[in-house]
Amino acid sequence: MTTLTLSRALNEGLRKALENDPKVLIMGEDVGKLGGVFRVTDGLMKDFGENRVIDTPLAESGIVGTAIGLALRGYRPVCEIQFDGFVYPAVDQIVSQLAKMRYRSLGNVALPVVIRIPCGGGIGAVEHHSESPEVLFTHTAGLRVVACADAADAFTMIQQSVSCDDPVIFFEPKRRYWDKGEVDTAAGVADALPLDRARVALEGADVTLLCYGPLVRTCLESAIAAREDGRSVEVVDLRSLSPLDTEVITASVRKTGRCVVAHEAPVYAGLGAEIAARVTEQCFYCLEAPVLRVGGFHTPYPPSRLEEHYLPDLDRILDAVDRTFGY
Amino acid sequence: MTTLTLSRALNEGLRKALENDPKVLIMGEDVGKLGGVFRVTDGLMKDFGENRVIDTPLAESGIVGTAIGLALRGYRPVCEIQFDGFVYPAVDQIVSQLAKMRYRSLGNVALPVVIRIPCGGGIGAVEHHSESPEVLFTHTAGLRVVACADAADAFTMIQQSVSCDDPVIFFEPKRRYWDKGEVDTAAGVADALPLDRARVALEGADVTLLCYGPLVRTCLESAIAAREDGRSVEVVDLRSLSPLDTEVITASVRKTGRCVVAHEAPVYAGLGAEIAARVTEQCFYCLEAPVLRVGGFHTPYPPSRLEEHYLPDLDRILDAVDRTFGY
Amino acid sequence: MTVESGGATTAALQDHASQAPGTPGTPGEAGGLVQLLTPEGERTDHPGYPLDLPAADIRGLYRDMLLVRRIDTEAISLQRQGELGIWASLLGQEAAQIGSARALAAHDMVFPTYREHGVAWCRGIDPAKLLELYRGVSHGGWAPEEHKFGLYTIVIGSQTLHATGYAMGIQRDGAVGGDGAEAAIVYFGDGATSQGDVNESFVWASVFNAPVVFFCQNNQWAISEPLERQSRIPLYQRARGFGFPGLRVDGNDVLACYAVTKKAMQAAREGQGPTFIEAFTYRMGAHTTTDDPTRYRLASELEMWKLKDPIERVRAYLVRTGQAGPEFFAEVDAEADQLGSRVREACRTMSDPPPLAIFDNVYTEPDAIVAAEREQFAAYLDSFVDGEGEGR
Amino acid sequence: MTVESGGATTAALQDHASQAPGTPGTPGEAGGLVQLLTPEGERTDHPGYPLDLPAADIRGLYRDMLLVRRIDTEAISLQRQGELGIWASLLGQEAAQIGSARALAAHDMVFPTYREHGVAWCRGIDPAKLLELYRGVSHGGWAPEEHKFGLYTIVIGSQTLHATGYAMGIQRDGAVGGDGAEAAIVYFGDGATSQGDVNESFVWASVFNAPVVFFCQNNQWAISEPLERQSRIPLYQRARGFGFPGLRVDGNDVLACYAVTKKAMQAAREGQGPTFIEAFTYRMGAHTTTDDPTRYRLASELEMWKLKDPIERVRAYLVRTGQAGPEFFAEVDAEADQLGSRVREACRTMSDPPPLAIFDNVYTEPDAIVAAEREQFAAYLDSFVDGEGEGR
Ligand SMILES: Cc1ncc(C[n+]2csc(CCOP(=O)(O)OP(=O)(O)O)c2C)c(N)n1
Ligand SMILES: Cc1ncc(C[n+]2csc(CCOP(=O)(O)OP(=O)(O)O)c2C)c(N)n1
Ligand SMILES: [Mg+2]
Ligand SMILES: [Mg+2]
Repeated sequence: MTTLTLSRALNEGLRKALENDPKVLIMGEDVGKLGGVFRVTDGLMKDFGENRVIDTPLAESGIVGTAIGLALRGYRPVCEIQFDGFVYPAVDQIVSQLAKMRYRSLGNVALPVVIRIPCGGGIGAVEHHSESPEVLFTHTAGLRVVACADAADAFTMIQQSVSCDDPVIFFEPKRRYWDKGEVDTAAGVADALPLDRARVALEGADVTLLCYGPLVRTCLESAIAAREDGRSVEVVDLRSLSPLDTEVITASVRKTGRCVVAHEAPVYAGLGAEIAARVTEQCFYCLEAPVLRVGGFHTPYPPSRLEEHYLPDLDRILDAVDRTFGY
Repeated sequence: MTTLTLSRALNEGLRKALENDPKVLIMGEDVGKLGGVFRVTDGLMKDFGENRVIDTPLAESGIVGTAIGLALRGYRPVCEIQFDGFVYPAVDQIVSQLAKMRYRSLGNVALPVVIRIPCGGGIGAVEHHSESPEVLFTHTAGLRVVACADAADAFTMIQQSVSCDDPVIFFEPKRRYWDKGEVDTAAGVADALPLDRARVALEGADVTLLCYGPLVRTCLESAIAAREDGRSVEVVDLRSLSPLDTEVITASVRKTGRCVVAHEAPVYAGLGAEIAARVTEQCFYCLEAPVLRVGGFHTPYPPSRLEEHYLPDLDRILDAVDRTFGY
Repeated sequence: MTVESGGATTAALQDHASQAPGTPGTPGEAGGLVQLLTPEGERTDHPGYPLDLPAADIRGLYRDMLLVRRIDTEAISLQRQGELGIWASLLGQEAAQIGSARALAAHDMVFPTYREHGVAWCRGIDPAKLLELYRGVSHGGWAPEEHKFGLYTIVIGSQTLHATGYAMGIQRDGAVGGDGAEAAIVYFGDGATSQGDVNESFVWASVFNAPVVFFCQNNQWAISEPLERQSRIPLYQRARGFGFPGLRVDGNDVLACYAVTKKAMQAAREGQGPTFIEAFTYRMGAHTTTDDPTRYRLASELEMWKLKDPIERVRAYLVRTGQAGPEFFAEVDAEADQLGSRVREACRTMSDPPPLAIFDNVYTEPDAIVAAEREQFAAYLDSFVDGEGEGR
Repeated sequence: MTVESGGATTAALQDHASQAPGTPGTPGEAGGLVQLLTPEGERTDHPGYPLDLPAADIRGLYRDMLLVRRIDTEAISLQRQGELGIWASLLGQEAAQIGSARALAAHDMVFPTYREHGVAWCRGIDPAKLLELYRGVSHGGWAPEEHKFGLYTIVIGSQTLHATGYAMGIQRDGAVGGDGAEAAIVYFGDGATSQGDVNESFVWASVFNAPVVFFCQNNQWAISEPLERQSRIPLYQRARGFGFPGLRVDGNDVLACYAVTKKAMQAAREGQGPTFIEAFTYRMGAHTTTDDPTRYRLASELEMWKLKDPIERVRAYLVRTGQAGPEFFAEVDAEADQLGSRVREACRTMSDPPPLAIFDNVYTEPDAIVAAEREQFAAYLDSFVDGEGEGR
């Protein structure tokens, strides 16, 4: 076991992927010499050369579009989108090409492309650098959508994503890049929890808290704080946003009878809606209260001096937890 | 009252808008001489000239981006996106610019831009011509999202959208373009139902059927068929998808105790999820069954010979209605 | 039923185009139109593109063009009869497509739009596959690598980036320069040149010096919009703004299209990077079968272009030079008739996929959402008793 | 607190650039770099750009550059002290920004990126507004039409389309040609030229002959990526691929930047359409305060560019020609000191918006979702008793 930051764990995971398969490529803006603005690809160009670690022109549609071409040629490109808010120019290539080409080809084509997106707020950034666009990709069939929350998962999930034959949208919680965790860099990924499974991050009995990415830590902290009020909160780290691991989710909610979903993305038409609707449908008779959602507001992401109010924090999450006991 | 097709009603509505305000412009691919591939803008270039009805280069980001510039100059552009599947190249301009610029400017800027999108399937088209991308826009604060379902609403709602000072994403149910309805073209829009209100399209007592756009007609047909089984179905045409008219919705569900949402878009992470989650939260004690959703599958839109199976039809909607009575 | 396609007939053509040195496209850059066969069927020379094709090959090109035109005619009438949902006609663009496609090596990779039926033919794609798409039975469904022919792409311009990425893959495979070198070619229209993606692909191809040829069929129209809505200068000049050569070729001259493509592909394979070819041609039919061009263009324009018909001029040339006689033409016509009826038959006997095929090939590995929806839908279908018409 | 900005000082400069006839950019097209003042501060002539500015104006340009550099220095140190979240320095680009911005007429419209602090200064934007943005107090928030200066745009390239659309609005207002004619100018970087949007804006501007000037500050870097990652030919040549003139100007020469912009704007206003100006300059600082350029570029490169400092050469010129003496320089330095401390003070005394401001200005008319969320959040905030630190 080694102690690594989440960012470093991703770096090690990518390094493993590059070592294990000569077809794996890294591409994006500033991923080479600079090692990415978050240093996730630090040193990779030096060690694997410019043919495998590609500093691209500044155009996200171009990045994804050429990655598709490289995948058609047998490569496994891992694209970095520098910040969440810059994935939008690539949406057409992702939604209409990357996600649909396997279907269009009747299975004759596989596109093992990973799109890494540092996501979410909380780092005091300027506009467009704190977005949470996941629901758009979960709504798009043909894509797998995952979010890692800690260093250990970062290390394994990025490797699993690279070896997955489907396109994977890989969300990285940017404000957790510097969080440290224990990682077994010697372990292979064969025995790891599969990419499409959720994980009970903390067991509890009274209420289920569903979360992913940057809010997993916040939810764990909320759960610990809730103990003081005598509440036992079960925290589930979803990990996979498409597909959802409904087994783990419904097992938890059947046990607790109450459920809160938290994400940074705006609540309105966000992924929490899907989770709430699904949980309600599948656990209708077990629910003591409606599934409540905590998330961003129906506003653009505010200037960073206001983000502490915008982002679901311990208090707002516990407020929702409390409200589920009001029914 | 005149009998008009939905497409013609839009044409008349646009004509009114062009007449009433010299700042209104029409722009898009083939909207001029051709009058649009669905003839919605037929004759407008001839009558209002090339300065006001603009055949643009073939690039959707360019259409929306230049429309924003025109709006900044005081114009009110109405953009046509030729088919739903071609809105994706414009997503960045819509999500990061059109939706956010008012917020960014602290209210110093208004962007009265309408983006018309013929949407949905059922016309036997090739790939990318049958998409239902509404959830992406409803998730984006700063946009109003509406869908018309019949000729009368088409006529008034397009005019209301043009005079709205916020950007409006205007969905047109393409397979209903040729449906006829009574339209009072002499009436102004001042007394019309506001753009953000839902409408009870058919009253009923046992179950609420929520729908919009192309499925309103299907749902009405379903409700009539359900009468044979002795079921009284209330059909609500949502009209506005962002914001939702929760008053009308919850009033209906409180009355009936059962609710089904239908849309053509894939169910997974679709707008139906938001509606289900919201209804459940607000009507928790009144619900006899979970809110059920009927919609497209978590697959790309299939080849058109399969679309009758993919699209929610009378049978699938009634199947869901039946299931709500199984709880 | 399977209809044979033209794939097998190409080999003979591979090695005749001469490999004149120099930057591809220089003549075009100078403003000229590369032409080797006049509308009247007279052979002309072009210093940059010496070409000496044996008679058999020219007859082969004629045959290809005639056959794909027949497929096209047949498809249009099938659409009229309700057998196809829609059809995008290649009428008038046969020379651009056959000339360029026959200039490719077997291992070169092609990225088409939705109108490249002639190119598809040359890559051995069964015409029935194209009908499947336009009938709504599939979204394409062939295996790109098997035919070295990508899937039809409907979103305008997207495939230019795929081609460029693919070409970067060729580079990484060390397949540039030397024996067995490869290149990619991507087809797109005049309208497509306005799309961001297409211009981004120019940036990429240029910056990475990728072995890709941009083959733009300027058929003068993007549905109802004339070229002036996309550019105020000739399209081939776009390339120079990105630092690579562009040229204009007579797109109705199959020999010229063959020669310029051959040279540009060779340059790409040798590591000289991308070339932009503007094939100046004309969409003689409607945009698709649902379009009505009389709303936006004059009949006289079409009449003018009919005089430049790509097939007629080859026929005239073959006749004049005695390289083909009535027998040959009768043979090809007969072949076309046969092909036509086979295409028609293939279309008529095509069966729809079963409903549950909706759920196939979304993912490579099983997906929980798809699996659950599939299961629920299967049960729903099963709930209908026979005769209600919903059975799988 | 409000800090004065440079808006008021521009008028004097408006009418000195001579209006030589001919296509703007022709000299640049020929491959040259338009330069009117050498790095050593020697005045040179350029046939396409005769310029005869009075001493007061040149001193004004010097003053502008010095003051905006001071704002920049101040902002960097404010960021280091934790007062700003981030800052994008204009160090090295003062001439490109001041020269071009002072060449504009008051009614011309400007579309900036996030680095145009010098242009903002000339348009009368209070520097405190820029600090607000980089401190995270607002996303900009000024009134574009009031200053004829659009909002800072962070998504690379988006604003090029806005500018082009705006210019099409100018055309529709009949404000091209004649008295009071208007034009738009849009700023963007070398990296931005790769974006689809930027190239689409070239298509639009060209096809509609829109009165817009594309002002590209080629500062050689897009974060860590050198120009070669965006283009293999000089950027100004991009324009010719779209059918309008492009030229390269010494971006560290304030006089040349002034002259070429003046001429290009005039051409746009007169109905001659767009011009692309590549201002060849250098980003002397880091990309932003969070960047570490030592990871990707050599110190020697910076040293070389220091010799071409845009401010130094004007100072040298003013001194050598006796157009300014020590007193003037001392005065400007004192003014800069004052400005610096006022900027600092403005930043330090800036207050955060109240939490409920999150919900303001999303829509023009009340929105049910926003209203409900606002209400719920207000109640939530109220639920905290005093002292828990969550109050509004
Ligand atoms: C992104 C996108 N926008 C719009 C369309 C609708 N559309 C289909 S073909 C076409 C015109 C294409 O013109 P061109 O590129 O010249 O090709 P051609 O059809 O003439 O072969 C348009 C606008 C589309 N398919 N994709
Ligand atoms: C669409 C988009 N992608 C990526 C970024 C992140 N980013 C910010 S600045 C920058 C480099 C811009 O380079 P250039 O256009 O040369 O402008 P400069 O910063 O040099 O002034 C990048 C990649 C962004 N802001 N927008
Ligand atoms: Mg065309
Ligand atoms: Mg730069």
